Amino acid sequence: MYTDKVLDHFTNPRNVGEIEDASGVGEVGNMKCGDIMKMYLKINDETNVIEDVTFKTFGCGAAIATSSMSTEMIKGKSIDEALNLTNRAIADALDGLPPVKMHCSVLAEEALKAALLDYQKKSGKNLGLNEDDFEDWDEE
Amino acid sequence: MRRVYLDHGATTPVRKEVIEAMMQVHSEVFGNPSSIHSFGRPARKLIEEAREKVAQAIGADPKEIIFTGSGTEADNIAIIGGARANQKKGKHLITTVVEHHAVLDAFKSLEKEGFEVTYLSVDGEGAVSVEEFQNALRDDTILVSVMHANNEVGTIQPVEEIGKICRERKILFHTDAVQTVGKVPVNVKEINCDFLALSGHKIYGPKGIGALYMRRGVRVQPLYHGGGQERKLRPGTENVANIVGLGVAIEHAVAEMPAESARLEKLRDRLIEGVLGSIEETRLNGPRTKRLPHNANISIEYIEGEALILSMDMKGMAVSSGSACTSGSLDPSHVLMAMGLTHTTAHGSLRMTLGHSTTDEDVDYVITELKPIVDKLRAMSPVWERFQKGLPIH
Amino acid sequence: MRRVYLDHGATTPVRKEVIEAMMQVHSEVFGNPSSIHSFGRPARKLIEEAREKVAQAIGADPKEIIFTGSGTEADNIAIIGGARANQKKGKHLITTVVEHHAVLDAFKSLEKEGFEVTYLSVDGEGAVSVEEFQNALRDDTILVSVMHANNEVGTIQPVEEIGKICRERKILFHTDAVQTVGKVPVNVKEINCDFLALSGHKIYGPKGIGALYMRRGVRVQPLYHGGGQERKLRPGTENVANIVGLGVAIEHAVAEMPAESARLEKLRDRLIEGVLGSIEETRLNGPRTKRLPHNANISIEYIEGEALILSMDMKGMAVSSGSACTSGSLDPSHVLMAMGLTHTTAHGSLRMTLGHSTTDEDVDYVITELKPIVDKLRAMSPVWERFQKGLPIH
Ligand SMILES: Cc1ncc(COP(=O)(O)O)c(C=O)c1O
Ligand SMILES: Cc1ncc(COP(=O)(O)O)c(C=O)c1O
Ligand code: FES
Ligand code: FES
Repeated sequence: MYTDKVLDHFTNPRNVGEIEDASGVGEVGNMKCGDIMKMYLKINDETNVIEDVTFKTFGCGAAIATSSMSTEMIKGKSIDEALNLTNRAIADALDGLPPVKMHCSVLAEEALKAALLDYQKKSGKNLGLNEDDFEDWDEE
Repeated sequence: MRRVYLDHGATTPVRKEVIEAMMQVHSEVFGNPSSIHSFGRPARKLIEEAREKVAQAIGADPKEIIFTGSGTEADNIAIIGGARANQKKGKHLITTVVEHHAVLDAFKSLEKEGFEVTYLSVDGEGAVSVEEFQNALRDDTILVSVMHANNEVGTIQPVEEIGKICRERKILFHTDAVQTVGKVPVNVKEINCDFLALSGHKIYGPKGIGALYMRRGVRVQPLYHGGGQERKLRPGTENVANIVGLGVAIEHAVAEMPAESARLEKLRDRLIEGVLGSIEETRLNGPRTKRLPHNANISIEYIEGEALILSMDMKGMAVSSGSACTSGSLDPSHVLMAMGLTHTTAHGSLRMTLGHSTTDEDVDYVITELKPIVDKLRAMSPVWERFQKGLPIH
Repeated sequence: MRRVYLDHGATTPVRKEVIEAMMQVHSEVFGNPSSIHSFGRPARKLIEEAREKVAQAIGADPKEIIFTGSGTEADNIAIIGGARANQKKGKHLITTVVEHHAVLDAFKSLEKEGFEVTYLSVDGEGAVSVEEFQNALRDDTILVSVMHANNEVGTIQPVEEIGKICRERKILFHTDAVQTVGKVPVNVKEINCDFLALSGHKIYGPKGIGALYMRRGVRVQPLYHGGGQERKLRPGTENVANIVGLGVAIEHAVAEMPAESARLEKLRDRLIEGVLGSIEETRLNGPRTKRLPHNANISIEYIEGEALILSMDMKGMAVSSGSACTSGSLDPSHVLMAMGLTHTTAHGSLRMTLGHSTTDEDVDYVITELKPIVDKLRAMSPVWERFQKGLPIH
């Protein structure tokens, strides 16, 4: 069902944890669908480069693997590059996901965007992200 | 790596005696049971012998046994066939919220045909109440279906009492005994049922074979049409080998039940105590005693079931979960939700079902290996983080 | 005593490769294909591999194959499920009078639900006419079912032409190919069908497994409800071993078809000529050439089929007949009657269907042994007496 890459990222997830003084934190998902993803970003205000990224995930194997893969894909990249990351690209980087598991990869994309939105708020920069596009788990 | 199979509730290995019997059929008795020549007659004889074994195992008459392609088919023929055949008497049906999908979905389809269905609720341990059942009865109730024991949490239902009340009021009573045959005594006379469904692959028999007990005199409307096989209720050339396999399997399952169920009960209790004792924020789902002897269902808070299954699998342990993620649907187990568990708790449920192969060493292995897995998953769980920080979770 | 099995149309022995593959599944891959752990995943993989083999054999895509419990089930899902799902477009259906009961009885049940069915007649050789079919078409025709070849007399029907017309008019077309797979080329694209049914036990595979081809985009209403297996159309834990067995069987059947069908055709022709040449008052039923390569159906006038089968059986020959007495009903074969045979002639019909095991010696044996049996039965037949005395018979 899962590819070797999915299983690898599931078994040895990269960048698990929290960042104390994160520039942006995003949390998406809800308990109803059983997936919650939280992403921490450390962004260089000068260069707009994502210098560090960590995640925490409550979810299935695909949710954990896509979280892990997405952190690898954006670490060291610019905000613009991160904004262009799609769930399909994450799934492709894992050599694909079963169709019923594609929605788990959506969460990774959304957690990242939510963290960037948080950064937008905190930094005052306009990244073109819109508050209404997100449903915060806390407010549910 | 040690391999520990703790998913006997999902399916069981096929026992040696069954494989041998089936092999012999495949290679020696290939005739069509409907053929009257000397290639066909032995096949017919094998079917009738297996029918006797199944009947004997559940206290029925061989004429009351119909072989089907699965437990699901047996459930469907009883419920849909029984309801349609009796709809002139009324359109009200009763079942429970914790039935297997083979039963629930059959009722759902009957609702679309204009039947009205009452779904009985369950208490925190998954048991239905006879009182609620009695209050649900109406003058136009024609069929009731309550499972003998639940496949997820192992709760044994008061089917004898419900059956007795149905019999008195001449209401058809079906029970899904797929999980109980070979685990606890199953007798159609004591249960007072009109229908009873069972399946081969849960009792060390082959997949793709089930049986329906249908009490003498009871009529149902067939769902499939064709040849006259199995009293026209399950037309199509008979799966002789699997029928023979079911016969051998059920004979053994019932014979070994007293000793084996006692053995499994002990192992199960040790497993439950070991897990609950070594991992914090865990709870047993279902009753402590009135449950299937081989079933342990434990919620491990703040982690998700599929991730748990996969992690355990990597350490050689095969288990299942009531998490949505294992089933391809989005909602967690309807059984755990009906018992009042929160989404989080239901998602982190772990079902371990013991069987023939289960040893003391297996139980020790699980108790030892489970904790580090849970620790690792919790370490990356944002929900666990919230719990530890004392933040609201739901 | 020599044993000569000439009833391959009823069922075939399970080939060695199939038995071995199934044994391996039973003893090594016992997991539930729905389980995500390492016991379940190999079972799922085996199912998907078998699906590819079946698809390949009939020119379909694996996604278009649904495993069922029998050919009968495949026919029922296509016909009943297809008609119910499309009844908003119309309530008129077309089939033929010579279909197998798995098809005919499905249509009979749809008539009770308010569908209207046109049953196409056949000519003296059992063939339907494309012209009659075209005349039967109506604006509210939603589904047509015409068998690829007949199981009793081996007549091959003009399914390609019928399928083409259906496709043009966007009418669902089902064909029952249970008797043709492995005997003549079967390709869903050439047949232009939306559904096609096949069965394992006619092609040296196991009993209790069939498959339904369902063209991409076609929808049916499920007849059974439960788990999500086989696209929710055939719920219930999959019969993994039999599915694997069907895959192996169909792969071999199609590969060996050109050589084997040519071989059987020669043997069959010798058998037909031998019997017709040695016994007076006999006739071939069905066409001389456009028939299944392994099928010989001969009427032996003035004797009754069951008596003939039993007598041949005592000499080791397993055959079947269109006599009422073999089917438990009082009417002789509906196929032979539809072809215009009289009751007497239909009763005395003998179907011999050749297969793998059939040798030249088998054919010689039948030719030699049949005549004395017929002589003996005729000697005690009052109808034969009337015939010989030139008295009226019917
Ligand atoms: C033409 C035809 N259709 C359908 C069937 C039914 O197949 P099964 O026995 O697998 O149900 C048969 C065989 O009996 C057949 O010959
Ligand atoms: C309680 C219950 N009913 C019905 C079934 C369905 O049986 P089968 O898989 O033979 O269709 C199962 C097993 O999955 C079950 O546990
Ligand atoms: S997190 Fe639930 S399906 Fe992936
Ligand atoms: S003579 Fe006995 S059934 Fe026909």
